[in-house]
Amino acid sequence: MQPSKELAKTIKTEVKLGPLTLKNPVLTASGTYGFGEEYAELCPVERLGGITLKGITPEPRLGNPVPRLAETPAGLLNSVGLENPGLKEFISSYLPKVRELPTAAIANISGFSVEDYVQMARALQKASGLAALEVNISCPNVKHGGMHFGTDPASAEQVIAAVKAETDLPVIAKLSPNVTSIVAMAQAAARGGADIISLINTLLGMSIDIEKQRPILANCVGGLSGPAVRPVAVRMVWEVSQAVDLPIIGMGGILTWQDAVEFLLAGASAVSIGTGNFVDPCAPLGILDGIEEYCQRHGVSAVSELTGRAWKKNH
Amino acid sequence: MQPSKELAKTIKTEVKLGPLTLKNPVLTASGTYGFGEEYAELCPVERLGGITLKGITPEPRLGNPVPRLAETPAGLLNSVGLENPGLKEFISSYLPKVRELPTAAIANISGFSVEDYVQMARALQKASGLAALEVNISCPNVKHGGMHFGTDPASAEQVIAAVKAETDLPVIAKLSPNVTSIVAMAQAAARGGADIISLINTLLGMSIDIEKQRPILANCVGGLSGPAVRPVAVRMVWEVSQAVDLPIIGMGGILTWQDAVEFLLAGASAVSIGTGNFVDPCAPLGILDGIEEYCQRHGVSAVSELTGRAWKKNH
Amino acid sequence: MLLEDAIITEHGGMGDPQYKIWRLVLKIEMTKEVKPGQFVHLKVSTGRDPLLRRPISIAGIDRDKQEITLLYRLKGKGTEVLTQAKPGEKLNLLGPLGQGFTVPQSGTLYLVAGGIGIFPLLPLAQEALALGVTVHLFWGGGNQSFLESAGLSFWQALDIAVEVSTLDGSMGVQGNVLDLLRKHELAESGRVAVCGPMPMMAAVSEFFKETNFEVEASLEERMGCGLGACLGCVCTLRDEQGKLRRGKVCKDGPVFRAKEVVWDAAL
Amino acid sequence: MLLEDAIITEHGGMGDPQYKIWRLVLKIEMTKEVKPGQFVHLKVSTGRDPLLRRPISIAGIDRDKQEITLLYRLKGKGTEVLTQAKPGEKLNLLGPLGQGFTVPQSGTLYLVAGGIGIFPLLPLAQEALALGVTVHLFWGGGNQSFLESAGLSFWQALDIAVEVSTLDGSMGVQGNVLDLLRKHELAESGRVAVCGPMPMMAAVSEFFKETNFEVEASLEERMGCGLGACLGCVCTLRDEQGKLRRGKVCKDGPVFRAKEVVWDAAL
Ligand SMILES: Cc1cc2nc3c(=O)[nH]c(=O)nc-3n(C[C@H](O)[C@H](O)[C@H](O)COP(=O)(O)OP(=O)(O)OC[C@H]3O[C@@H](n4cnc5c(N)ncnc54)[C@H](O)[C@@H]3O)c2cc1C
Ligand SMILES: Cc1cc2nc3c(=O)[nH]c(=O)nc-3n(C[C@H](O)[C@H](O)[C@H](O)COP(=O)(O)OP(=O)(O)OC[C@H]3O[C@@H](n4cnc5c(N)ncnc54)[C@H](O)[C@@H]3O)c2cc1C
Ligand SMILES: Cc1cc2nc3c(=O)[nH]c(=O)nc-3n(C[C@H](O)[C@H](O)[C@H](O)COP(=O)(O)O)c2cc1C
Ligand SMILES: Cc1cc2nc3c(=O)[nH]c(=O)nc-3n(C[C@H](O)[C@H](O)[C@H](O)COP(=O)(O)O)c2cc1C
Ligand code: FES
Ligand code: FES
Repeated sequence: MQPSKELAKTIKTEVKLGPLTLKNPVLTASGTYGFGEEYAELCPVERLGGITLKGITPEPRLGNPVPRLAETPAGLLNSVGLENPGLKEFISSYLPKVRELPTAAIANISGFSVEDYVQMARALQKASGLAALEVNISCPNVKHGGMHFGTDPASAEQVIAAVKAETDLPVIAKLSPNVTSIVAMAQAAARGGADIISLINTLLGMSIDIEKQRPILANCVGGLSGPAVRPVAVRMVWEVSQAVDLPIIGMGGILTWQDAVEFLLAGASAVSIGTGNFVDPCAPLGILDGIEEYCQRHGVSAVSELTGRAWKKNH
Repeated sequence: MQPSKELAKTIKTEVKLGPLTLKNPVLTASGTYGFGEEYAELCPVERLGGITLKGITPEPRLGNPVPRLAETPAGLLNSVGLENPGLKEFISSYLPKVRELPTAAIANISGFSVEDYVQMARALQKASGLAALEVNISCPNVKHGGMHFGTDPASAEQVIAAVKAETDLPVIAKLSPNVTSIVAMAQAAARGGADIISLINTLLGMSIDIEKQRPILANCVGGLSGPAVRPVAVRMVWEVSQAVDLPIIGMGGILTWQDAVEFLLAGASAVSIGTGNFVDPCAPLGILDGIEEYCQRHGVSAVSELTGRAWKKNH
Repeated sequence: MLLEDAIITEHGGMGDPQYKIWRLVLKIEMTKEVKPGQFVHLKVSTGRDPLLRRPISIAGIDRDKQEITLLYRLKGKGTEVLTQAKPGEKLNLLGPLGQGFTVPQSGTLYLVAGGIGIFPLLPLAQEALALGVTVHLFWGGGNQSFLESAGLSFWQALDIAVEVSTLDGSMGVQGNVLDLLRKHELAESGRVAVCGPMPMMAAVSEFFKETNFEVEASLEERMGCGLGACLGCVCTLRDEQGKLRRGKVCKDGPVFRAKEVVWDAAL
Repeated sequence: MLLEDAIITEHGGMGDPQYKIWRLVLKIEMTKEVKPGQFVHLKVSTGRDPLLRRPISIAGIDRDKQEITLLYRLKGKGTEVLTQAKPGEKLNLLGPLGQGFTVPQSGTLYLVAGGIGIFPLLPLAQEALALGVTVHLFWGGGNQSFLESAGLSFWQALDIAVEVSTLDGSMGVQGNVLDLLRKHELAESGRVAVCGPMPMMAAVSEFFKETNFEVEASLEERMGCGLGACLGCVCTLRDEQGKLRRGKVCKDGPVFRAKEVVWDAAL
């Protein structure tokens, strides 16, 4: 294997996801990377294709009580419950620093009504210094929360269309895997005007403390992420990429470059690393290097050529 | 901890699941335990609460091509594709031996039309020497297969009702987790007249061979089982047990007695071990001993008292 | 803060095996930076199960040898895997993390420990002593054998007052560490560093409420990132105006001003 | 068949490290039962990742010492974890599993191996030799260094004819094992035991089709249970009437009559 620095010259890492151009396909996932500063000392931000920021809501939220985390076999349950400073504070205290990040910053918005989403979309524009807006219609943690938008195609279409009408930013629809048909949800998002699909959010799960005889999470149920869910995520990327003509950001259990390549071959144009950062804070760098070396080895000159190779007939 | 032999005298292990009485709550899962003979040398059949037999269909099936298995982080993808000898051969060659099994034998039936299920239900009765009939409406492996029954409540109700009308055996509805609302599916099964609910079947997943750039499984997608899916399974048992007034057989990722207790506390009346047998062929025995010791330690005199303890208010 | 593969120089059980306490000495690069009360986030396995890192307090700092000591109790799967690591092998470590204790420059420092809450306190005692602070340890445990297994001799070797309580009365005052504190004639003012189970820390905080002591408590919570990014590890704080906010145990803590902490976790 | 915790008596790399071949000797109880061509199903980790057992052929049987030898190539995650097991430690093992080769009582036995397909053949050679059978090995590998690393000396120590081919011509005939067979003047009749990659076994089966040799092939397939219960490991067989059926590699095999095997996996 060649040293990665040399490769960087030869492999084209830039990827275009509709209106969103990223310098490379390796992003970090919302809720796992704060507002972009926490990992900077360990993982140079400028090497990342982009950072998806912690999800925000119109009003500040304290989120759920602890315990918020429970480890499961090769997985992690979380019920953070959308703790965030709220839209106003995000704009005044965080956005100035976010604008300075030397990579694409993607805001992630969650709401409890169409109006919530509209309010945030209106406030977040290209002029805000963001690269895109990810619409989380799938957060499974909040009672009476985003879940409804994420499991009903008509609602999903409605909320995406409403957001799209308000912002000039590329709109990413982030889908929940807790549905009978992920393709139906992706098609709804496409009808709503989404520019990009991202998936998967977490699978609804739970874990019980058998000595205390109650759920480990204070919120009882939480969202499952990490390597355990990867086969489900890859399957959904595979299905959606063949059914819907929108670029996909694939995520769910990526720890290594091999995992990332799996998503690209399944049909993703970029990948996002979430829980993997907790295991290895430098994971995104190793993944980017690994993808480039893989391209080199397979005689591929641009990372974008990998997208969907596992199902595309001619390559 | 006390030696298990002594405990067996003091803890009541018998569980009643509606019309089905099991000597203890530890079953083996369909498709992982053949027709009950394969493990006998390692795991004495008479110690098991019951054996769920490999799924059968009206006609013999060769199943899917290989590879049929792919290991994933803490999980296993399979696409056996319902290979089985067919109803006739099952009755003539296997049932005579099944009748002799010193434990409850549960047949598992899969079909591609309501008529398929009816045909099998008609042929399998109490007089066949079976203890119950598990209706697999959820096998995700077969194209145009059971999936439809397993994801649409009305179809599920219809097929369960049709089976119930034909057999005098207790009817177990085995649910697929690949749905937006597992509660809606369980309610449909209840309306159809199911005596017992079993869940979960496998989660639809896939894994890609990045060097060959194609899915590992010949069938592309497969069903995910093993510890990776346990949090999803426990969550579904938790939800269904609180919403539907039917006994539940819980399964999905059980390897140890701790895992099994988690399912009981979540609301299951019995548990089934599938993939866990591959890891430890004696797993069911250790699980039964562990459950008994747990009861002892927690001052519980009957295993049945554990059911739903994680959500029931007064215990 | 660094991510590094630390080499294990010593590793083994400590004291009576029934208490399952282990001592792990690591050769690392970042000893200079380490402050008392900080912790490291350890990768205990190379596989994906257990998946997450495990937070362990820094229980000893040797800047000359570039070594840190960790003391831990075997609890579940993660610490069990950790016990199998052998001297000479490497462990991937993220740290030092978090804000440590305030090291007083003079006056009196009370260290109040419950059980294995003793572990992060030794480096604080050593730094304070070096500055001429009067250090006083109050430590409650189950019995004498536990206290000895959890490193009592390290403390007895220091030039400080060591008072202990045991639930069974086998050593020191019979009772818990609160009983011990109540028996003690308090100094006029000073600092308190407390570490132990949440209810114990809440009680100690309450105990010093009306005094001139400034209490700092080292909290524990399940952690994901260890860096303040995932919001998995929060505690609840109440500022002087009574407004609630979350603190990140990994980044804003693990040490917090005790009077700000809302001890009731139901929020 | 037994489930037992076998004690590792020897374990280490064999030959040139680039071929990543390891030799593992285990003290077990069930040596009496073992037949040439059978395999064991090994639990390589105590955690849940990797989850499944790994099937490895029995490459040596020492009934006096109650030991079996396994030879394996480091391939992926499972075999990588396995390399870390140390002598003195225990490995949980299920076996011996499957139906082995037919051991001829007289006449000629050809052993045909491709690459590491050599591993399960040694016990068969030894048993056949002990019965007075004429044994002849045909073994194809990449080059001399590979053959030496994969245990050529074990074979040279036997009283049998050993013929090899190498792709680079560094030893024996240049080419693959088929080229080697073609150069050989066949005996009138006898038995053939073949193990190697599927296409190679298909070609060998084809090669002997019109002869009086009865060919047995040892197949490989991904396994779940190892006991015939999960139907994960099937191969496709065609009986004399042309009817297709599945065979379980773990239970009905891994050794099958080559002429029954449908080598095209697309069914
Ligand atoms: C800042 C900090 C410092 C700590 N310092 C020490 C120390 O010096 N010595 C010591 O013995 N222990 C210490 N702990 C506790 C230690 O992290 C846990 O005992 C350990 O994580 C248990 O892991 P396990 O896999 O053995 O247990 P399991 O119960 O199997 O762990 C399951 C999950 O819960 C988490 N978890 C379980 N208990 C705790 C806990 N008490 N605190 C945080 N997470 C927990 C684990 O990290 C893991 O993610 C500290 C915790 C924190 C937060
Ligand atoms: C009956 C039988 C006997 C065998 N004997 C030997 C032997 O003596 N020496 C030896 O080096 N290898 C042998 N193999 C192959 C050996 O089982 C695989 O190389 C090993 O399982 C790879 O595991 P891994 O985790 O390192 O690789 P990975 O590729 O990471 O494994 C992923 C999964 O695929 C399975 N798998 C991958 N390759 C194979 C394969 N070739 N056959 C079956 N399953 C596979 C693994 O078991 C695992 O479930 C035998 C296989 C069978 C079926
Ligand atoms: C602690 C935590 C917090 C998360 N918060 C959010 C969030 O605020 N908004 C969102 O869209 N997804 C959130 N997610 C989901 C992740 O962005 C990602 O979709 C999911 O974790 C799967 O990827 P992974 O397996 O790489 O973590 C969160 C995940 C974790 C683990
Ligand atoms: C190899 C394999 C074959 C299976 N075949 C069937 C089947 O025929 N019918 C059925 O209802 N479920 C089948 N299942 C699903 C299991 O019965 C069980 O629901 C699932 O595997 C989850 O449990 P586990 O994680 O303990 O394996 C199969 C599972 C596996 C792994
Ligand atoms: S552990 Fe992630 S914020 Fe503290
Ligand atoms: S591995 Fe299960 S049938 Fe062969």
